[in-house]
Amino acid sequence: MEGVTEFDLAAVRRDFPLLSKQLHGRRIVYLDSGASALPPHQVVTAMATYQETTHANVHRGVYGTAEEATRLYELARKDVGRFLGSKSGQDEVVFTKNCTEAFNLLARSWGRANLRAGDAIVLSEMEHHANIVPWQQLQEMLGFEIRWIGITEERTLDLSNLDELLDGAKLLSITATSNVLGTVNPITSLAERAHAAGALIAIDAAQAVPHAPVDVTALDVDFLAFSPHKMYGPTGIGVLWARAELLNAMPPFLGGGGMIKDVRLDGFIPADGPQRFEAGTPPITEAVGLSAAVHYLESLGMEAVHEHERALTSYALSTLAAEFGSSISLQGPTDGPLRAGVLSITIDGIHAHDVAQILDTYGVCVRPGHHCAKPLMRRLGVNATARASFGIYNGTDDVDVLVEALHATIKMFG
Amino acid sequence: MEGVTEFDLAAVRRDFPLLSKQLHGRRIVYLDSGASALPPHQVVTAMATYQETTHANVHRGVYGTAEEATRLYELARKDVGRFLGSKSGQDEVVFTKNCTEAFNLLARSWGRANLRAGDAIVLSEMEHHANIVPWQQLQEMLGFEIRWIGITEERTLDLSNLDELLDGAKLLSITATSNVLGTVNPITSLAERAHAAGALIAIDAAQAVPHAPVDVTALDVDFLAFSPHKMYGPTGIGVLWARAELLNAMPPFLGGGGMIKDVRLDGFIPADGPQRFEAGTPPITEAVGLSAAVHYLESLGMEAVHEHERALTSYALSTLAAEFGSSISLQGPTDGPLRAGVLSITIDGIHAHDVAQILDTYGVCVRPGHHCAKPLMRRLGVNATARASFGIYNGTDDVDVLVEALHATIKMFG
Amino acid sequence: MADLEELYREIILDHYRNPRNRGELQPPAVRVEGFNPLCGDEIVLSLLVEDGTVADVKIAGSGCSISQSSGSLMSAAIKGKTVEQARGLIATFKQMLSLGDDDAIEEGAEPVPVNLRSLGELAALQGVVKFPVRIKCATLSWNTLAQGLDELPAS
Amino acid sequence: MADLEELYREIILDHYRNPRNRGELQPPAVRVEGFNPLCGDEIVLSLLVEDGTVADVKIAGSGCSISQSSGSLMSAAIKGKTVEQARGLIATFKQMLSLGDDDAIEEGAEPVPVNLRSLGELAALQGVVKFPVRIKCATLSWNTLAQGLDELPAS
Ligand SMILES: Cc1ncc(COP(=O)(O)O)c(C=O)c1O
Ligand SMILES: Cc1ncc(COP(=O)(O)O)c(C=O)c1O
Repeated sequence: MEGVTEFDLAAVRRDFPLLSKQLHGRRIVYLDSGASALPPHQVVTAMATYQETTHANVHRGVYGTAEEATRLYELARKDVGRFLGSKSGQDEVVFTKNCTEAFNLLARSWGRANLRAGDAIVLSEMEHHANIVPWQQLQEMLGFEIRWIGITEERTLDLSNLDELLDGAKLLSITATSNVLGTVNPITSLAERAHAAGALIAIDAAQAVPHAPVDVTALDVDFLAFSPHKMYGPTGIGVLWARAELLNAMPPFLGGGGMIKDVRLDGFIPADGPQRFEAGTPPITEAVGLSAAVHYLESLGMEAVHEHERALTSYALSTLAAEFGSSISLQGPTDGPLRAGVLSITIDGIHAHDVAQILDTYGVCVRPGHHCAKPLMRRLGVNATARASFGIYNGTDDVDVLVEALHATIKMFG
Repeated sequence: MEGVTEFDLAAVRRDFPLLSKQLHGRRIVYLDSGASALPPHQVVTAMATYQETTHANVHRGVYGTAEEATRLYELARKDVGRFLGSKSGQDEVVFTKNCTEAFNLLARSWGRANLRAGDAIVLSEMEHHANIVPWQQLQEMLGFEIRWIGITEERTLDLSNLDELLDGAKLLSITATSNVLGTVNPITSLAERAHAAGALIAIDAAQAVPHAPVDVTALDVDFLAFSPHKMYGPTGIGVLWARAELLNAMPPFLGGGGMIKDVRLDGFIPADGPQRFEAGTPPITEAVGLSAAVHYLESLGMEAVHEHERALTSYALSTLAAEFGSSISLQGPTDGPLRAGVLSITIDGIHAHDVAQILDTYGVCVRPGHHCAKPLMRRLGVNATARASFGIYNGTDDVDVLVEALHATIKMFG
Repeated sequence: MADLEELYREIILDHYRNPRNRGELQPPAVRVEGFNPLCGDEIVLSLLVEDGTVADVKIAGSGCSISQSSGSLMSAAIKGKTVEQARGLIATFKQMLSLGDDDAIEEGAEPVPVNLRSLGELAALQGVVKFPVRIKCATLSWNTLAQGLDELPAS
Repeated sequence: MADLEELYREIILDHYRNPRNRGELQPPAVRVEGFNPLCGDEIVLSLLVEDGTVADVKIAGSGCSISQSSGSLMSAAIKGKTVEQARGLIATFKQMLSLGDDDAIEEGAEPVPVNLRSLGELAALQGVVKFPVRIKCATLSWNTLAQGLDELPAS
């Protein structure tokens, strides 16, 4: 990735070792970045190098490699903070195990401390299970109300009754970009309306952060969660960003070493700052990999990434429409600036599972299923879609192979 | 690591890239495996290769690499199960983010479901915070009693009142090997006595699994937790093993994708088996690394590992005694088969932090502090120790450098 | 790809497009739901057993060609059979699909010979073995049947 | 190692072995506890301020040579100083130790010139800069002092 000024697809692809592999004798067409993105060699190498030259546990050692490991781990917090436009990553970035744990932390720490029977929070019907189940589990314990923003026929949020839903609510927790529909939600205005109603706003940025600039200060949100493995980083690590004032007031979540100031037989005193939420040995190697992913994306420029994927999405939407007309359906809004690169395909009479299976033989990797969004699937009236989702390494040639493979699928089952 | 039949220290060392690095111009003497072990190149390479040739999200994709990723992830469960002597790893091994999360899971799933005000559990005063704080947090919610097994002057468990402590208790949760004292606890007999009293037994095997054969069937324990990063595997993953009947009866812990059968707006149905406890994208790359660590240790043979470290520990204990007499103290039992390779050093008038700092300049990596065992430190009457802990790559030459560096420390502060 | 053609044999596609014994039965038939959480496939099995024999069976639900054709093939295979025969079929069918199982391979176990002829048309599902993720699709209706047989009122 | 000798200067070892102003004061002195959770170091600061001046100060607690000598050096430095001067000293001391900070380096900020002479003996702690993990040891007593000054009863 040297010397890329504009978005140079060929150069980007060379950074991803897996793309030079074959699948069933064909070029691999990876269209499953929405589930997990491939890591570039920069990330793989950063992790391997850390493991081979530096590894030590963090936060307590005074010897050379332990100091360096601690420095790298804390630097990752700053890198993520900067990437998100946070003013002080070191005070606001908590490393979890994945995006899902970030929502569990939010629910069981902030939620437990702030929600009572009679209170309400607002979610949307297009949420991923990660932003549903933790609230349902908490609801079972505390008995507050969960209100749902519906979905229009255009597959966008139905905001017609938002004032009503927000009335008296304490939190709006909502996805920035739908992992099924590709709908990009209007976070700035949602944040404004939530705050005006006296509610906080948390956003699920798992499908947003890898694809477009996200700035927590500009968006004026209170909490944000995402998954490094969806932004070309490693598995085994997740991120919760929270405004420092809020984070400082939150009680601990998981208990153990590292999150305490003191432990006695009769109780403990929790630590301050992000550490309060990081019990036990943290994902150190993974934080190093995440830093590398942040640097990688910064070197490409998130504006350039966004433009590239926007153009590709437009190409895909128009090509699929032209090639298949109404014989395949896409669950999502029509093309436009608020349409992300997620194509949820359904074909009458052919189950998504079968579609994906046949696509595989063409080297095309898509994901069939409910995409951890069962309430949304019920709302859409489908039990599964075959989802193709774009990453920085995808190009129009990938869409062309997808089209070829879809034709073959329809022919086989026709 | 080809062709090692007996324990071949030189060959083992060649597997650890970090050991060929220098620290302050000296050979690195890594004596901090108790905090985190170094990963051999086999582990690093397995992870990098997985990332570069296979990576995909698990459990839902049908395309080639997703199938392979799923297979490798589930294989890791079996590898760990086999390593622990479990009859069905695929039903009994849950991947968490670290050993600490494993105890949180145990407390908030099994504990929440089974403990009430009036109940009691038994811990020991030599526990790591990971096996204390989660129970204290749960105690705050539920109000049961925590009873403590004390510590003798010989730095072993004081079992004189065990019957009393176990009387009516529901769980004995105890460390197999102390991370501060090096005390190896008599788990088989503790399990027998716990069961006889009608209690279950959970063991913290973080400091046991990397150093000696551990067989859950032979030990007849009910739960076991450990940390892969302490057994030459990666960070970002932990293990809870639980007997299948117990695991199947436990309610979910974290909520999100992957741990459900169904989600509706008004509630969810949890999945069966280990998956119920694995919300969100699991540590896939890390599971691959863990498999490699298991294979690596299996190729050495855990009996051989144990013998090597036992001999080294004996050498260290007798050498330190001969060199320093009473001018340094070791917090732990005297030498013998129940003495693990953990040396907690205190020197009158020199703080552990300073000891560790000076040792660093000799390339010697030890850890100063309370080692996440503050109740134990209070019991010992010290506020910190400088802990040297052994791994498979340590030899008597490492002990000799330690001795040299300790002499220099005493001279400097003398 | 040869494997793919093995998976999607004509007979499977036929049972997918034209499922046999489609529908639900009223009580006293036993009704059992099977569910594959990974892909959302559902099977609703209605089972009427009289005098130890499967007098009638109906299949509802929705899912992929493998899960649905497997249900259809199963319904045709068990109708008129005794409960014991149905249980035998479950075992044989599962054996056919578990030959490629990691467990068996790892432990160097000898593959158990399956009498494919005894499976009749069901043998068409053998191609699934090459697609480990799809084995759950193929076995869904069979696990549901096993559950249904367990839930039969004691006669 | 030159760095190590910079860290453990003679004056630091002297203050560690022979801490000045050791002990605790009775009320009306303000008593504040400082705690470094990473290493368990503790500082107990007793502060008696009269007419805006630090009339007396005592230090108790336990910890490493850096945290304890820093406390001792601090006590000697602030005794007799005004509250304002003490605050100034906190700022200058922290500035001395933050020159090597990642933040400053990363953002290419110009190092703020610190008047080391104004620190007197305290300048001996400058060697800590090369040991980032130990900076928390050196600043423990100063953070405790800052807290103590904040907690002074309004006069
Ligand atoms: C005995 C013991 N238990 C639990 C832990 C916690 O392990 P982790 O930090 O990986 O969660 C450790 C390691 O620090 C330990 O030594
Ligand atoms: C919108 C959205 N939120 C949350 C998640 C959960 O992320 P993870 O599985 O990494 O916890 C995902 C990914 O599946 C997602 O697409």
